[in-house]
Amino acid sequence: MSPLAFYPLAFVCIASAMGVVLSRNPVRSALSLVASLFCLAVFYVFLQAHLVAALQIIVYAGAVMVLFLFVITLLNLESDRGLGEKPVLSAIGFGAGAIVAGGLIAALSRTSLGARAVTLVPTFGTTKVLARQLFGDYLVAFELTSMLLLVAVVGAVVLAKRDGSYEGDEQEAAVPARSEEASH
Amino acid sequence: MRAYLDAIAAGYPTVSPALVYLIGMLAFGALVVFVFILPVAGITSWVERRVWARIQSRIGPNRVGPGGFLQWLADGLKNLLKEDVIPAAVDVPLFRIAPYVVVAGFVAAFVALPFAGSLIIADLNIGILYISAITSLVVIGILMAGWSSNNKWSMLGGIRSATQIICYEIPVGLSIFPVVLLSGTLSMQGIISAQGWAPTSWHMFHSPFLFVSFLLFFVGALAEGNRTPFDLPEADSELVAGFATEYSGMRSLLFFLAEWGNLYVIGVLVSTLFMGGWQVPHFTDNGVVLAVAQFATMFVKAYFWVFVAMWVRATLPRVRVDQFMTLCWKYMVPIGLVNVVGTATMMVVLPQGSIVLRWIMVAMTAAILVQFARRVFFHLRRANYGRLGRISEGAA
Amino acid sequence: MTQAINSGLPLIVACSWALLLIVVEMFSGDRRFVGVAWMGVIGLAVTAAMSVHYASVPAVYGNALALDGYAVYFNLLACTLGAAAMLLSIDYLGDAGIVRGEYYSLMFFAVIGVVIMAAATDLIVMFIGLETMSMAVYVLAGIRKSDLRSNEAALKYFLLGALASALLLYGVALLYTITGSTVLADVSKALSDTQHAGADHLVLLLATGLVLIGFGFKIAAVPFHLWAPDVYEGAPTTVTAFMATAVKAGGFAALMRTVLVALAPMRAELAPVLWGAAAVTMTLGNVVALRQTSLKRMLAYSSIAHTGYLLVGVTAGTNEAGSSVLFYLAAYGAMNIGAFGVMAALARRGRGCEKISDFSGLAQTHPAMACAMALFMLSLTGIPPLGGFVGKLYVFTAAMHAGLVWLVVIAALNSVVSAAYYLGVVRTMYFDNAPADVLPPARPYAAVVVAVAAVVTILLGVAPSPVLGSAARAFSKVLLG
Amino acid sequence: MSLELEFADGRDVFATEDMVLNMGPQHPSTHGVLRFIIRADGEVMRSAKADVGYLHRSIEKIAEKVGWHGFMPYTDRVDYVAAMTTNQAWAMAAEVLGGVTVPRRGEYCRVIAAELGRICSHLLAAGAMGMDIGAITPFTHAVRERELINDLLEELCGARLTFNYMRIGGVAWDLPPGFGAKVLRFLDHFEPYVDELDDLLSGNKIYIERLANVAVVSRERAIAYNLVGPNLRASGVKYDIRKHLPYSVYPEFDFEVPIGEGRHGSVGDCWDRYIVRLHEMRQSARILRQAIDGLPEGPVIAKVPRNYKPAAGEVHVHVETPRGDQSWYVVADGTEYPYRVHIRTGSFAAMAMIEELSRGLMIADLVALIASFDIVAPEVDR
Repeated sequence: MSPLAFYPLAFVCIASAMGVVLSRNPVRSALSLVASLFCLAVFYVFLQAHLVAALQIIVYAGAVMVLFLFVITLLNLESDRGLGEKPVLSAIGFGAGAIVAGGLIAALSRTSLGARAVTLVPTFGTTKVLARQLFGDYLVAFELTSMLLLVAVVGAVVLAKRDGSYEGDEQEAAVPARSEEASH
Repeated sequence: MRAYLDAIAAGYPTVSPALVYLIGMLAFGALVVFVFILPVAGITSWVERRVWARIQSRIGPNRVGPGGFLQWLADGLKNLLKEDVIPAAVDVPLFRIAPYVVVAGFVAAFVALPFAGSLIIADLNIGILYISAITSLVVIGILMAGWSSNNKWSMLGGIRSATQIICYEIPVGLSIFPVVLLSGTLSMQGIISAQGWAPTSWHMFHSPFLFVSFLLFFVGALAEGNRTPFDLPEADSELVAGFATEYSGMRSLLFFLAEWGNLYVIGVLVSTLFMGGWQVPHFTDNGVVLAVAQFATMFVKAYFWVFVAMWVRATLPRVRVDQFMTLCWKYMVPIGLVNVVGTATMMVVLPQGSIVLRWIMVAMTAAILVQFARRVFFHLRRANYGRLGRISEGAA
Repeated sequence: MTQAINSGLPLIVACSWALLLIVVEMFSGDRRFVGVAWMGVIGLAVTAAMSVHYASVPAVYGNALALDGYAVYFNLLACTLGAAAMLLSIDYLGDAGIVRGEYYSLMFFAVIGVVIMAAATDLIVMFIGLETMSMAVYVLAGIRKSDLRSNEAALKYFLLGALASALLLYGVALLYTITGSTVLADVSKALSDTQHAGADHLVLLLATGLVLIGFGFKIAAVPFHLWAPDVYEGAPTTVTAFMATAVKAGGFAALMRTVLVALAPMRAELAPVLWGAAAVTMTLGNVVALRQTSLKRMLAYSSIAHTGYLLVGVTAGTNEAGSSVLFYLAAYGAMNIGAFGVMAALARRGRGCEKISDFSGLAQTHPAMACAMALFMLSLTGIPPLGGFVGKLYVFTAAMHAGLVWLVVIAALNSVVSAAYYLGVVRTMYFDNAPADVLPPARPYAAVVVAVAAVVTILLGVAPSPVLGSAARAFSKVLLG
Repeated sequence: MSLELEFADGRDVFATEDMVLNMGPQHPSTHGVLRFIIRADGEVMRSAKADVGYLHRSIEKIAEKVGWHGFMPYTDRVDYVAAMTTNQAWAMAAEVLGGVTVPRRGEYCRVIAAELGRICSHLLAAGAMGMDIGAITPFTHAVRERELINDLLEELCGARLTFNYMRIGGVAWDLPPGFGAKVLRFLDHFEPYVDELDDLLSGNKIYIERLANVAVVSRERAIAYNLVGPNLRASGVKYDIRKHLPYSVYPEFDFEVPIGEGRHGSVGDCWDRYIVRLHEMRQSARILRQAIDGLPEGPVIAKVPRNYKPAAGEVHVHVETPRGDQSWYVVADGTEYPYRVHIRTGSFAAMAMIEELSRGLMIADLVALIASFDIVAPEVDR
């Protein structure tokens, strides 16, 4: 991969990642994250993992982040309202983050990982090879992940769905204007 | 495309082939954008207005150029020259960027769209997946526009639109699966090559599952393109102009450009996936003639679906948000899943497909179309427009 | 191939059963969901029976799962505890204002998560099991939506749990960069085959630390215990019972496999960390528990203390210690589910029955319940001849054999301290006067569960050998495999 | 460590906040200058409060200054979608006070004009209904037919919208020669067109889904809220001023009063309100045919003094406009100016009901609801 493409892209990627953390406006944070994820997808393309790149965009930039944006815009969060604003806490947070990040950078930059040779088979990153991995070596993890997602969906429904059958939910008791048939 | 560039590079050995590729690709890309995408989007807007006018017993734009054909240029110029109003309380950077993101998402889709057998900017091995991925940029742009406008109607429009696109991505994806299963590839050219020029060899008529897939895809594509009956984001009677409410001048134009251009993308996708794309009988060995014929075939097929989308828009009311979700999750997604499983089963039971089944499918489709046409003509006769003229004369 | 499918069969059946449970719940006309609860219990029984039947040693499905003795032991434990919690819930739920049939399917999923964690021989699968369990428990903790404390519990548990999962996953990723594998055995092999020095070693330490932190959150080890009291208090009592027993067992199952198998070559570096964690955890848990007036909070801190005792066994890391930890988990499960069961049996709407003072004079009004509660408290303290005593005895003995003398001394001192608050409950029940508004009679299902838990607690004390033997067999193969 | 569950100002962290939306005064679907203050939870409305008054022009007050004859053009502006019936109401009120009898041919001319106006108004209502639901074509088709009626009415009185056709004591001009034949020819064309509209629009699956069972007004609520006209009849109450408080020559005609039957949902839903208007167009066509067939000869206007001074007194007249019972309360004090005029209109009653109906509807339903009530903003505010 040409350094001419790599460095600008890396710069954009890191800058937008910084934007996620530093922006005071949650929508801008989320959009920075989208940009960052998009840059990652481009890196995958350079690494010959086209399918992963496409999935990265479809799943993260296309679906997950859109849902993030939904929630943020619907909640209409103005710049971090109410919560936080305790300088001690944010200082501790930044300190801890800096220590971990510093340690990792220090450690990873001097490891022997870079010296390892990587050989790419010609079929690397193709749909077929990826499918064989997913449905072969990682079958259990793959199938169980679908189970995990199902649990998450059931949980989300349980938490989000209103059940008007116990008190404290007066809104539901109000006469619905639409008839029963239509509302089901 | 690569072949042409290779030839050029071979002709001038002193120039580095990489440079030839770069310049060639950029030039071709620019050519596609300015000579194809912009006019197609513009002309589509004119066609749409004329088609509507006919359906609504009006005349439509008829002043600029022959039959009003140049109306799109006039409108485009007018919009470019108009003031680009940026309201006071908007989030200025996002507000400015949003239309570009939307247009970028839609133009980028053209990279993998086949125009003819040899005309494609890049025949990616993940072609169809790439298109569905890159068009998700449009969602981000729309959400940006909706939110940054600082207008609740815009925001509702943006949210509706994004909901719509990400929800319908699922049935659309599911309806692409059977085609991919049949073709064994994600590449656009590969999918076309797996079909032939004759309707009986189109994926659409492979089996009932594929036909249903085709219907799902078209409906889902309409929804993703924010077209009636799924034009909730721009529902003018509810949300004013949706996410584009605060936009004016050129930026507003860009949204419409993307919308009309998107129609063509939908058309190309439908004809690529289900209708044999640019496939023509091999009637000549002249590559250029063949390419032109293929291009024309693709264009006509794609434009047919563009026309159908216009027709639908002029005919149907708009669904409500909850009905829209019901349609997606309770009907289209399960049907899509059944289709995938059904096609896979078919492929195991009949690995080569069945030519009899294909003929039956074609015949049934033809029968349905004929019956439909008969009904249309029946109503046209009954509408009895003969008297209309006389009353007008009498009143004048 | 057949063997591969067979050994995965319990998990497949359990997952299908959980799906079935969701569907059945949807059509259940009964708002108490008794049928659903029973179906869940039967499903757990089937899962347990199948895992015993199909137990086999080798790892299956690309080295991702192994239905070895260790997994079977934890399967049985988790299924039993899950079934007990479900039976406790039958009467409790409606009264607590929880009318969600998904409750049972979520609990079932949580048990499946524990089962996966116990059987996983691959860090990715283990992580997925952990998440499956956690995801279900997050929701269960907050299922009482009208209750602000329940909401707080769920939110807090979710936020901290998500952070812990992220740290764990990061640790796993770093381990992968160093060792090139996520399969436990391969990781172990890679670590022992190559000497990692300098920066590589630092990365390895970071990775191990992150993994430990991730598991530390799940088992509520100090200093990652902060969520436990609030969540135990806020969650519905039956869910707390489940969390205190089955979830903790799952956490230990994963922790022990990871630490003792994958990270075995790093024993020297890990031992002091675990030593410190064990000592601090039990001391802090016991000291803070002394000051609690809420029984739920008290039991929460007591559970932190017990985590400390269990960590003593993990620190020792020998075969003997491992099997005694397994035994301890069983005993701890029985007595804790019993203690929470008593609370759930007596709780009525409007009267939380969560404060220690609520139990004043229980011996006069509910002699049987008071007796059972006293039994569990004594067992938790570690009074012979109950299950808790035997568990502690074996763990401490094993630790002594491994040379952890000072740790055992700390643990013993802690046990003495703990007597103060456990016996305080007994005193309140037997020597204080009953308040004017007497607690209502115990609920039938819960009473049965409490009775069984009491019997098991006694049995584990007087005749520990069958369980201990199976624990020893279960554990021996882990270290070999 | 305890997480704070409240913000500093005491709000619950978990509480969701309703979104307040301002629909109007400038909004494409508010049928004039209306404003609704919507509290919405996402797409679902908690309430939609109508804020009226943007089109208030003091028409009732103007009446006290311009005199009996002079007020006629202003009545056009009360409901500019169906000005003929408003004309008629004012003329009737003045005639009752002054004891003027309208010649029979004059009454027939009034009925012909009023019924043409009714068709006009209902066409617009049906078309706008489709438009608000998102079907753009029915509107242009309806407007095309409406144009033909406008041609006819233009021929009758020279105006296409604000007619100023009626006078105290009759109508301004007799029917032009051949007018009856033209109306019949129009009806021959128009009646099949109504069938076509019925075919194309009212049976459309999406259209039904959008309207059936939406904003159901029960018989009791309709009466309690004093709904009138098609809105009332859609709830199953057979009440039409032309039948039940007959005025003019309506008793001489044979026509039916369509009521809502709940064909696709419950009685009194939006679809019923739409279909009642469609049926009423057919009935109006029926009345028109009879009126033209039975058109008597004679003068079209009674002798009424230029300086009209009815005796002191008060009167309350009811007229069935396309939006229902429009009742005019007029007090005369014996001078050449009315002492007090008050108009009670159908749109106003419907407007009052929207707040109750909107609870639990979606924003898109509100648009359908406004359209189905056929609210005409100037009629609300006058």
